[in-house]
Amino acid sequence: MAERMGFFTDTSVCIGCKACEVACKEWNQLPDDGFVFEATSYDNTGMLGASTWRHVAFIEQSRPVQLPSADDGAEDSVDRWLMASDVCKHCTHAACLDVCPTGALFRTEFDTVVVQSDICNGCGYCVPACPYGVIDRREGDGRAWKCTMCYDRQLGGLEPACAKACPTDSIQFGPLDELRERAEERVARLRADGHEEARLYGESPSDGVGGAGAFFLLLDEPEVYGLPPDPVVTTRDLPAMWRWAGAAALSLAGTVALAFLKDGSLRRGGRHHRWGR
Amino acid sequence: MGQVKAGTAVEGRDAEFRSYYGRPVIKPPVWHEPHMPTYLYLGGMSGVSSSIAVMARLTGNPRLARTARLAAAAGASVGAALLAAELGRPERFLNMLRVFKPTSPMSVGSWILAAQSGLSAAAASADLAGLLPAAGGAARLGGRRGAARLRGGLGAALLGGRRSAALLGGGGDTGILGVAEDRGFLGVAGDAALLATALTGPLTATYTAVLIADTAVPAWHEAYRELPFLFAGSAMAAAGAVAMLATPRAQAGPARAVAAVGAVVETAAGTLMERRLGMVGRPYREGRAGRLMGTARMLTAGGGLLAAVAGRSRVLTALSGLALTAGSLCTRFGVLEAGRASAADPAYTIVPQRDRLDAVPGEGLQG
Amino acid sequence: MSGRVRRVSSGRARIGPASRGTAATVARIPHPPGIDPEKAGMTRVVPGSGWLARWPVIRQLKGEDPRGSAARSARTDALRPRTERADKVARSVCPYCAVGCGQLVYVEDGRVTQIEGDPDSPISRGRLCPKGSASKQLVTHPGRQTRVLYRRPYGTEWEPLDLDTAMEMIADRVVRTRRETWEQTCEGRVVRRTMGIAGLGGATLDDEENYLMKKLYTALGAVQIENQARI
Amino acid sequence: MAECHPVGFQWVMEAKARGARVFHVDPRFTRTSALADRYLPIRAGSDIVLLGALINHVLENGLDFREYVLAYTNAATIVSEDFRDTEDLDGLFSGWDPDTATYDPRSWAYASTEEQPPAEHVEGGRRHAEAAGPETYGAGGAAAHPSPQTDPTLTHPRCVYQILRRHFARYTPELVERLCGIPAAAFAELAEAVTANSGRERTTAWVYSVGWTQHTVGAQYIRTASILQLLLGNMGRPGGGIMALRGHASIQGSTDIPTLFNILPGYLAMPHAHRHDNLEHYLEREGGETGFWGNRRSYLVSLLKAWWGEAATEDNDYCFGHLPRLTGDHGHYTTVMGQIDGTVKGYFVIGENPAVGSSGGRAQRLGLANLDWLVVRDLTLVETATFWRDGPELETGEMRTEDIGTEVFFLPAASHVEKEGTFTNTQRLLQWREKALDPPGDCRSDLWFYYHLGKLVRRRLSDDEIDRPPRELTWDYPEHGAHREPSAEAVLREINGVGPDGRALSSSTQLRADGSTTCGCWIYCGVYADEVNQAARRRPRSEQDVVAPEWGWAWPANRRILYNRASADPEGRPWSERKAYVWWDPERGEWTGHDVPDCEIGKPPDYLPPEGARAQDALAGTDPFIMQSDGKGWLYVPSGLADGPLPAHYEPHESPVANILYGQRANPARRTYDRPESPYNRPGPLFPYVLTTYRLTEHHTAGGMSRPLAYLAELQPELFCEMDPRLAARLGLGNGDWATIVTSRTVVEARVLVTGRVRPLRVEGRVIHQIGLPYHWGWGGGGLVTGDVVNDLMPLVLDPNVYIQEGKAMTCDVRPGRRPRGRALLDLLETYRHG
Repeated sequence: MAERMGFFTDTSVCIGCKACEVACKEWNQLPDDGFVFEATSYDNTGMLGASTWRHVAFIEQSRPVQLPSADDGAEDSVDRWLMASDVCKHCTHAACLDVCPTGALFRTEFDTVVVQSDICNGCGYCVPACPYGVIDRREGDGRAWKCTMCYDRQLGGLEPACAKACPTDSIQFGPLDELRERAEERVARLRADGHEEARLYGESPSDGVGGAGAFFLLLDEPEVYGLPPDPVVTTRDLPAMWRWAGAAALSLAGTVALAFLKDGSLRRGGRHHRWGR
Repeated sequence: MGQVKAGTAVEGRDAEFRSYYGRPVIKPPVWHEPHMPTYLYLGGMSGVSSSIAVMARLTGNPRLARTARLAAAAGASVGAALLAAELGRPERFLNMLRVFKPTSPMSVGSWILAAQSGLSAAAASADLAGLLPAAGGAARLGGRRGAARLRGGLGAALLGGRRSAALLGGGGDTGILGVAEDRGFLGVAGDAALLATALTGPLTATYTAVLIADTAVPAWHEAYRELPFLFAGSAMAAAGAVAMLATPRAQAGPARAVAAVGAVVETAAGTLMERRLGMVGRPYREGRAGRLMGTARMLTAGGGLLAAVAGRSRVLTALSGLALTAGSLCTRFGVLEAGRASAADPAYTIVPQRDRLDAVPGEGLQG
Repeated sequence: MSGRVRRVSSGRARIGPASRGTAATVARIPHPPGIDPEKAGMTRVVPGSGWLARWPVIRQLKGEDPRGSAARSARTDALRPRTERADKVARSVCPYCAVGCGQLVYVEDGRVTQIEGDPDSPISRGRLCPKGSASKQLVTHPGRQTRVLYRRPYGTEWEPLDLDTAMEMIADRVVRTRRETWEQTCEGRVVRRTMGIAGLGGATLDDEENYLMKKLYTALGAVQIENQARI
Repeated sequence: MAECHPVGFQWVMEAKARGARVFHVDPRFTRTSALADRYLPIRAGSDIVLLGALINHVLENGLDFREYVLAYTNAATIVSEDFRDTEDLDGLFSGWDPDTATYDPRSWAYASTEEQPPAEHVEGGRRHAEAAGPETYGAGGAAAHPSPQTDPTLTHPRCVYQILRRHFARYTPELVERLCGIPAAAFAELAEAVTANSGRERTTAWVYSVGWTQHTVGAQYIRTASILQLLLGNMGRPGGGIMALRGHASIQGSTDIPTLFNILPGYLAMPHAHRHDNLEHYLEREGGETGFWGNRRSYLVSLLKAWWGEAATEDNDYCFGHLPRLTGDHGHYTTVMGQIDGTVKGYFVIGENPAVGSSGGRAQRLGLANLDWLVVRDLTLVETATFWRDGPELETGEMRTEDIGTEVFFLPAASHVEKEGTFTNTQRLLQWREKALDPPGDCRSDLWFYYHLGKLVRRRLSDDEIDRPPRELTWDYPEHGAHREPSAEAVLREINGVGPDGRALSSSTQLRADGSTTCGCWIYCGVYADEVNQAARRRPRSEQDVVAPEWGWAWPANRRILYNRASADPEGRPWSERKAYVWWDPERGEWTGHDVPDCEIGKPPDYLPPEGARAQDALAGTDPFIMQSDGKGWLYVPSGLADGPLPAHYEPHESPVANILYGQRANPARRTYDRPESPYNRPGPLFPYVLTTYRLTEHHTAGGMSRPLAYLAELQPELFCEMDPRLAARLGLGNGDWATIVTSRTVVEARVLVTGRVRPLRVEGRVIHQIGLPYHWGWGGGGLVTGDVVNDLMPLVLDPNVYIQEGKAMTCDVRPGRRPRGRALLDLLETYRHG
């Protein structure tokens, strides 16, 4: 296993240019997502999906603005425009990978999570399993798709297309440990500069997915960006689920058996049916 | 409806919460109607039918055993076909057996279903073959003898646990070997297969609860305790209904019992689930899912009550069986729809997570 | 294990050999230096590798990780960046805005297979905006016109036209219009020009192209020669 | 900048990370604002007020970099006593002629010295105003006395410094608040930051794009910034300057080697029929004898030799007579009027889409429809090629396909990877592109097209006198490949120039006026030095310093920062260690540093020009602005501008507010067209809102290179109109609804994007709502997405210096709902034009 590679997306320097979205599509030869005006700031992509592996969110925010001359609209005035490029988190404990029945999803030597398009049979199970709503099945194609962190490029020693294109280095690619250190420094710097709201998202190995391979520096609560505030890999509860299901299965078997036993019909032919009168 | 601004607080289901233009955080399940819910129904029905068949075989109720064998086989094979059709790439259905992944309920389920459909088909084929004039007598004879031999194993099975399940297999083998001489190979193999479904049947009926609970869909995941019982109850009701509909009333007593108990279990589990889930359980009570679940509740309760008295008349049997079947189907459609609705509304994802974070300061995000 | 996969530690990967050198043929390198494919877990030779032996469940039973190596397909094992197959890499410049970002244009079998930033550029450091990142689509998109079209006066439809014929026809019209509209004098002063021919150029023209345009137009006496730079 | 030059913006982010403060001034809160430290909303069209107030702040508080100002600018120069300021004449400068609506600039000149009459080369009247416009001077600058009267104490009432003080005295923070809508506190913060960050140790840079140029006072916007930067000592120094962010890959190159009517390559003026009878006459009148423009004879003769080769001799003025003559404005919009009037018969449109991309698209299309023939070369079928079958005038019934007589040739073009050649980027950097592959089908480079067209035309020439210029033209370039592509390198070498020895020249200082050298563009001389394509250099950035001199080639002489002599003090020492860039090395007796010094390398700082010196010899060792005839940065422009020696705030041609500074409302010298194709919005309540237009990151200009691309089109699929929530509420519009935007030119519809990023501003006590429209859409053009043409809304009104249209500030009305179709659209328009 090589070193674990990851993305650190520093949204505090994102300019919302969407180069990541396009560079990703060019490299991975993804289809377009349709041409729909969403009227959600400058975001006409909406969310990550089968054909969108990078998605730039745009959030217009108003804070109290003291503009004496503009008092006739100050309360509506946007003075903060958050932009953030979302991507597959390549979780340490990846639900999509856990639940994939075919092995199409697998963990690479870079500790990333990748779908093998020649294997995926489009069962769709990974889709609702992902706590971030990343992976999706492509209409017409039938298979599930998501960010591969440009696995093929990494195999050639290249960085992923989005990180390479990113004009302001908002998307950084590298060994995860290095990125985490860099991110800590960045947060400290931002806070020192008065940005108390700066925080990391997904970098902690103790979170519900065991830490993300792609983590973020955010300037507001995660849900503002469309991210779940406290995601948990669904398979964390899987042993319990099996126990409950096992209990149910046994109860079922027992109940059925009981239905026959109580019927007193261990005798051959069973003529007297207690429930049958 | 007006545009929801990004990042601004929105009046949510139970609390104010912030979201990204009201967009869902997670993806809704891609599974289609009627494929998936119908499969859930058929799988449950097949699984419990297998149990009924085994018990009927053991207790010497061949008529009921036959019905149940056939129902189990039909349910499993049609269900498997529906699942294949549900795939984005149906021609790659076999990839389901490419690996065995305990972390994937669908992988586990695929192996279970493969076993269940194969075994139940074998059991049913053997039984049907026994109807042929030449094999008939032998099969019937073998059936009786075999039943006696099987009791040992069954007892072990009732003790519960994995070890006894293994014992059951062993017991089965001996049983089959034991009767090998005095009945046709077909019959023996069929019985062996049937016996094996004593294991795969209940699993088939309940693994689907894990299948949907093991997702990020709040209404499913949070319900992982009750869902297996809900599904088990629903499956019992469904299988009992089919069995009593297709079996002469005189032999259908256990089926009616199974159906009635199933209805009780289903109703109880459903009620418990919705109560415990609280806000996340709302999708089960609202909208299309709510209507489906409500209808299911009525049909199941009615069908269950009728099942208790259905032995008295053909009409009652028919009413009860149909109500239970419809109820079970409604439950499956309702659960699917509730999952979809809970995935589509970011409140169900965000509010509980936010509450969790707020309840434990210092946990989760730093900052 | 470090060293087998090239570390990309700065957040900016060092690009492979393709970026160096001029637009010359790039050697086809099966694996980049530093990666031992076997040890990096990229290929797995299963003993007695028939179809069945490669069936992942079998590999799983032999102890491979069903969520990792056992699950890999042959296609996955063979995966490489397609830029490694390029016959040629041209060093180019983005055609959109005037920042002048460096681009590397990868060509394989006479087709552009990728355009991405040139990390050597002191201007762009390998980065591209969405338009620059879409450059390959600019060159290869299906809506691009590759044939001459002709609309005759008062015509209602396009007609096909041979390129050479079109050039001859255009030359005829230039010469004719120039003669017909020639102005030797204007307001009593010598002007030696034609006001009958005008030109408007975009600002994505090469300097050399602008030069020939200006030279030819001026020699023909056309003065209404304008450019996006005015707009 | 983040919106339209995202990759360039990385350096702003880099600077910010290193402590730079970033202010963003824009009518809208854009992606740039989002990353800036401070965002200042401004009413479109009021920038001179803001910049003027900054100048006033500097002057009144004595914050100018006095040593720099004294040594390097014309602050001390005494101006003619005939000069009258806008303060004296209520918005007009002296010399205004109301009959011709032009200025006679004679009174703007420097005070005369005894030996020399004032403004010797300046003519008066209308011709001059035309001439002062784009068709003369190029960028050569007007003549001014090399050593005029000065007052180094800066106290003389007629010295430039005092004139500036008086001129800008009323540009106060209060005025900024009243006219721009920028609160005084925000202004104070900006003023403090700009001045505190200027001086010996620090520099401030300004960055602009067409938000400054597309105004009737566009050139004066840049002038205002220049004055501020000169006063603060921010020109010619690292981290300083005024950066024009240009919007097209080689728009700088298209200006240097112009396909522009008024200039020849290297900013030499096109000859004018009424000013230039012959070469001598031309050289005499086109600027001063001093400074580097004093060598213009060498530049022009070398150009003529490059073009007409052996035919160009001293006896025939080097074929100067072959050059056609101008008689006035022959710019883009005037050409369109010529098309409508039928004087323009044939039109080449090369990689351009005026039917969508130019102002007042309806006039453009009327012009196209009245041509005899039209050649369009592009990658896709742009609207200019297809107007006859699907233009908006067909929908309204104003045109019918069957009635349009224009013969149209569409020739597909080669893309940037299918040909080789140079782009000149926004920093004057020439970068050679290698060819990746051959173009498909009939696609050819424009080089191919013009070369072969030239050959075909020359084959058709007669022995007539009028055919001499094309007949004698040098037109032999090596051809290669199956398509017989001419060699772009050979063309570049011709541009570079060749010496008497037949070798490529390495510097423009080698150019001779005796016909022994050739040079197609003197400022590009050196790009092929040593017979090496210097623009193709690609030494990786990791292997050189931050100046990266071995990546491409920057004109002139591979200098990366112009006028960098000013980065050192008059004695030639860096102003500070921090800001050291080039400096005089007394031991070696030459200039040295990180960049190519922008002065004669061996000229010591203490050099004083002898009496009667010419060209560069007339510049002192302390003069950094070597293209100016006096070597000084001009705070005050004694000649060369059509609309005054100083910037004054004028309202846009169409503005909802009066000009409270002067009785003169708009720029008096602005160019308007009094024609039915060019109607203007009448002032008043009919058009209550301010409209500004702009680009989005996801698209490119009129969309020809972005709308057909799925990956870009999906990101911004529809034309939208940004408006503030208050206006939206007043109009009953919700986010995502349709709105109709009306000017007297046309009516367009757009989806509504309600956003607090657009702020209503309180201007002159009134709340002014601004709306914004990106202009990337058209009805066709091979686009995957379509939309109405925003540029159709714009008025045909131009800056008088450069004839660029006012596209950034105009008035409009907004109506809820979609626009009417067909005839009803014209009816609605009528109500706005006359109702």
